Amino acid sequence: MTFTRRETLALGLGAAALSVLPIHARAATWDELIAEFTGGAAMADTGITLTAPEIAENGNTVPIDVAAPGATAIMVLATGNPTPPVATFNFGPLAASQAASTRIRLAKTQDLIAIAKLADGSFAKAQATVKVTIGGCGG
Amino acid sequence: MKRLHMALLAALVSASPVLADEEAELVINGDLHIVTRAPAAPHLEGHLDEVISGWVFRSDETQALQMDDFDNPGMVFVDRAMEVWNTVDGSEGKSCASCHNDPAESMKGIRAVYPKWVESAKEVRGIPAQVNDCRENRMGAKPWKYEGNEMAEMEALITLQSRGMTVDVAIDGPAQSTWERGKEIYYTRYGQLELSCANCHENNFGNMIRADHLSQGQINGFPAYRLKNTKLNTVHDRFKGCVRDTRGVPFKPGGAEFTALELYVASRGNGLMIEGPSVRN
Amino acid sequence: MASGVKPRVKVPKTAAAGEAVVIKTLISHEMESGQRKDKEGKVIPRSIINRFTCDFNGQNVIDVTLEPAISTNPYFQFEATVPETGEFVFTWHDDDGSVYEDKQSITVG
Amino acid sequence: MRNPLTLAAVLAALCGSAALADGTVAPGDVKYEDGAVAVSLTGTPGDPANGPAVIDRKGGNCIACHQISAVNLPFPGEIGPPLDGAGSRWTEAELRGIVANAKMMFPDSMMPSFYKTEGYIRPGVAYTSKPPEGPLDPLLSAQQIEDVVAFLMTLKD
Repeated sequence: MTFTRRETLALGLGAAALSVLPIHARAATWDELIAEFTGGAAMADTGITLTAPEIAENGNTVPIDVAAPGATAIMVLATGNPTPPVATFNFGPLAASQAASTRIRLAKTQDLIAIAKLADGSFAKAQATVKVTIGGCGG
Repeated sequence: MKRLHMALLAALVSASPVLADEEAELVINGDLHIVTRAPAAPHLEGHLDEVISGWVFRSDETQALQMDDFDNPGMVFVDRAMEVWNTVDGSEGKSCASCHNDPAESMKGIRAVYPKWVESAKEVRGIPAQVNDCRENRMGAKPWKYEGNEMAEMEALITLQSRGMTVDVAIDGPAQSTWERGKEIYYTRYGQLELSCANCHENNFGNMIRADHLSQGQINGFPAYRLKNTKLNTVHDRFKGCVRDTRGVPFKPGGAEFTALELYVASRGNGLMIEGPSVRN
Repeated sequence: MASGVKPRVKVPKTAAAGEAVVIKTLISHEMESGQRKDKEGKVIPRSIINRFTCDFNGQNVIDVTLEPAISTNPYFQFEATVPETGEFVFTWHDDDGSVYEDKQSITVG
Repeated sequence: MRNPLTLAAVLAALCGSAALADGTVAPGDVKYEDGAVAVSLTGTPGDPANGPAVIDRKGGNCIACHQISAVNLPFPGEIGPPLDGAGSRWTEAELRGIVANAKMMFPDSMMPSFYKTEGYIRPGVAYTSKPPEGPLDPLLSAQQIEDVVAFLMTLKD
């Protein structure tokens, strides 16, 4: 089915009561966001993988995969976007793997960062550079 | 594995910005084999030897999006069109389904032969013109805009019923003069940049224009979900964008000129297969 | 942009007890980033899906916070453990307060 | 957007097709000899430092089709020949002619004519899809052409 405004309002009532302001009310820098996520803890460079194309054909739709066995959460940041946050994946008890794929927007060529919060409270970080292409037509 | 393969290739061929695996084979949902390269039709003699689907020119990631109907974002809009298909609209109390039942039966093969000469209308028409004819004259409903989402989505639903069928538009008989007009438009250099379709898509396919990998401009994949604007685009939408990019004034979508050009460009793809809704950059 | 929103979910119909199944979801949504400007140069207000969840028989599989950097028509793929016959519930939370929901049953046999 | 256009229209009307008041050669008055243009379009020497800006997307977008190693722009195109060493292969007059109107030397060239304002089919105002209300501006100004030619002359083998 396709949702219309009227149908979804009813569904949304419960959530509306809980709805909160955006978490990052002000534009935080990517390193501030990391500090907030990790509490300043050191990050291992193993235990997490971030897969992204080396060259993205179109910055509007860049497929990425993250995986960190045993993680409770993975945060993804795009360091070169006007607002760096991309997504945070929280894994529940029925997650069969601590891994997910999605499609993201990248404003320009930049580094992506993924940070996993592992079950023992430690953190791990992975990084990937994605070159975003530039179209030929001037328009 | 696909990713790994890409990384290896990238290391080897660093000169090429976006890597299309030109040997890749398009198999949709693991079982629908699509012909993406075919010998050119006789009318292309002296112009092209082989016709190649636009899918071949896209990056590995973009190619992958079209290989699974769940990964293809265009399919959610086909779902939406299926609801519209079954929804009564207009003064006659009819839906598309009232007359055409299941599109899987009634629309099978349509896209492979369009645009075509419609005897009752005494003109060559694309699918959108036929959809609007139905809406206005049979359903008593308002026609859709040629560039609106409803039209692109309905055309995608109709197109899907011909997916995997070989493009075979007629260029002779009553369609011939329209086809000739389309050919003339194809080779005309429009706009302040003085670019014809042929400049990019006949003479330079395979080359990079900045980071864009130029294709042959085949339209067997339309309507196409474009990463650029993240929606389904009709052929005329695409023509309009290209003419604009020549710093030119496009013809009217749905009008006689773009319909003629659509017939001509479709005929350049005779021998390829219908892929729509495809995924393109 | 809360009208015409349409979710798609791909879940196997059956699984073995304790099996890991691959789930794919996509929902049609503009994901207006709040960064773009209209023709008059005014910023188009942000309007995105900000949260996606998947639960099975009341237990959580994944709970995702989405930011404007998620592409139009948000797509997710992940794996869930299916301990018994039951129902997956998927929710997408819109900035405007709307919640879109889809449910898919799976049989363990 | 309306004002500069109107201004250009007024200027063009005042000046007709003759040389502009400041000594600039109007697009219709450029003299091509075997595709080359011997005389500076402005009488003012080109500034090679402005070359890279003219080559970029917001300028003449040369980089869409040509590789130019000296400008550090990613993803150069490959439609036209690389311009490395252009200053050794061509004279200044030839480069001026090619940039101003490459079709004078190469009739079938895909390259746009950067110093031309007439003879187009369905021209629009930039990328607006709208027909012009008055005369078109050339794709590059006379000084931009002098600047990019001066830059190209610095690209030696």
